[in-house]
Amino acid sequence: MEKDNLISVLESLLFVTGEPIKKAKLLGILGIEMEQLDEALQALMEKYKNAQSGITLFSKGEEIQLVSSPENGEFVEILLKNEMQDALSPAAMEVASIIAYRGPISKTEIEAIRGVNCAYTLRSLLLRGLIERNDNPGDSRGYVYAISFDFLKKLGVENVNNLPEYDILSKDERINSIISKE
Amino acid sequence: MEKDNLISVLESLLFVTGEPIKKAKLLGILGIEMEQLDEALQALMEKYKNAQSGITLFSKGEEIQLVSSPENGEFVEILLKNEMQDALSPAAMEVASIIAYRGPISKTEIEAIRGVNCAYTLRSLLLRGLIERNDNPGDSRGYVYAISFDFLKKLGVENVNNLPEYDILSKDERINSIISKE
Amino acid sequence: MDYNIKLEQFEGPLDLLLQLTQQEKLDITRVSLAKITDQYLEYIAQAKNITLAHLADFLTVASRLILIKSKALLPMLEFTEEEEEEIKDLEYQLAEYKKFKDVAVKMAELFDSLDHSFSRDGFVGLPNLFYPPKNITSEDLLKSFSKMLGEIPVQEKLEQEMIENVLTLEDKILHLQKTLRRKVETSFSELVSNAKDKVEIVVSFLAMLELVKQRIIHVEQGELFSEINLKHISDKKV
Repeated sequence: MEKDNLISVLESLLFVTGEPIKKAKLLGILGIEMEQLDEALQALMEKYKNAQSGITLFSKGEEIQLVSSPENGEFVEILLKNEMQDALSPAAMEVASIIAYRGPISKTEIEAIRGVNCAYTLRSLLLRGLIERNDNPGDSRGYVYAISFDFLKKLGVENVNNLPEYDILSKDERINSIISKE
Repeated sequence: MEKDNLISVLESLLFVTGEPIKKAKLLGILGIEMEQLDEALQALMEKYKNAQSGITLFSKGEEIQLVSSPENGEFVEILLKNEMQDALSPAAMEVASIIAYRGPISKTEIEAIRGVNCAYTLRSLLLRGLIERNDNPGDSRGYVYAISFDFLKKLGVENVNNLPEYDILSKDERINSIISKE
Repeated sequence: MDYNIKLEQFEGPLDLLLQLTQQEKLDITRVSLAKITDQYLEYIAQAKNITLAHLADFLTVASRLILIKSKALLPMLEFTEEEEEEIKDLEYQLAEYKKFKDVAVKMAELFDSLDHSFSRDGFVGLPNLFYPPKNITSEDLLKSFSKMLGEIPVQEKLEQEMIENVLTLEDKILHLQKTLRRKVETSFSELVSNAKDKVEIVVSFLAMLELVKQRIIHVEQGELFSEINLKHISDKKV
């Protein structure tokens, strides 16, 4: 497939899917390698940087999703007549932030940072779809929490890497220092 | 609104709508005249003529709609087939089973039982015709979900009452206690 | 010194500590932690919203603060390696928590602004057809439903425990006072004979110290680790 063509097909697929889609799934449909896909995604992203674009590409781990540009949120809100959702409490925002910067992260690890139990906050964030819960690969009885696409959309941030001070906050100095000691 | 800006907002609005939308409705949201709208639509159409575009503008009378480019139809077909024939994820299976044994049941109740947001899972089950959505007799703004007749037939069951252990499981106290709390 | 400055509601011991240092316009150092130790202890003694489950977290931090404070008062005091480690832990935790508390404010601004993105529903306009997964049986539904049911009681029990454990230091103080009024004399081991866990023993101990401070009771201990006897100061008339 030619590159222009690939970008076009990719855009069609993302447009039709609507929901987040795994990159691996796209590889199968398109019959290409990850390298080509990443290149095409890069080109698509460039295209959306144009001032006229009302669409943009969000990504989270191995998933991507086409969404409306955050700067047009005000107008889209009028069209969709979304019911105003309650603001998040400061505590819930802290927990969501820890998950955004440090996720996937277990409940124990979140509580170690906050110094307090957060079972209820996690539950309310899960019910609102702002975070996701997955099985913990390191502990079969436990879960790990990660931020959801819906949370990124609310923030209008296309990728966790673009969160304020991501480079500093995403690193746990202690874990890093242990690694560097070895 | 500047022209670039208008094109971008217009694209965002058409992107999220999905369904065909009346031009008059857009005028109201954007606060512009028909002439400006037509000009912006023209510009959008030009933009989609680019070889890289996987989206195109479809208009019929006073209604317009964004659709995926017809030349990519072949790939969209494959995507569709994949999505629709996939096995259900454990999460989707769980939601389907709750709806089977406890339906008709509201989204809020399903979410209370599972502890996580189910909007996406419900949409995908609906799309595949595995469940159906009806007005909630107890809440005029809400819906209740039930297993679809087609799905029951596929399972070889005439009626939910014939699901294995239905009499016991459909009345389980653990679920009642959660639902009554919400 | 007047400690009765009202703080905003705090969430957990680290939040309380951070708010106290900020109120005093202090950086997070050992010197400043030593300075606010008394205020911290005062707060947890008064707080009505600390449940017993949370109290354990508050007390862990309290014990570390007391260590820091005693070193500030008695410079010759040497920390053991373990104590030094605990204090470093606390300092590290505070610094970590502060980062997220600060960034959460910026995140809230993003979250509350109008600049949201929206997605579209998938496969719009698809004909209403039936697309079942292959090979699905009613046994699969049964399995999935039963598994989900099996996971419910665990969650329920946890919530129950949280509710039952709403027991504050103030409750304990009242309980202790009542016991002593009734019996005039008792021992610490008798007081905590019904304690459900370590936390409750620590709370009882704190409550006892508080009552000593308020000169409501009198305590005696013959030697280190021996029985503590408590006596109500009955002739205390106001």
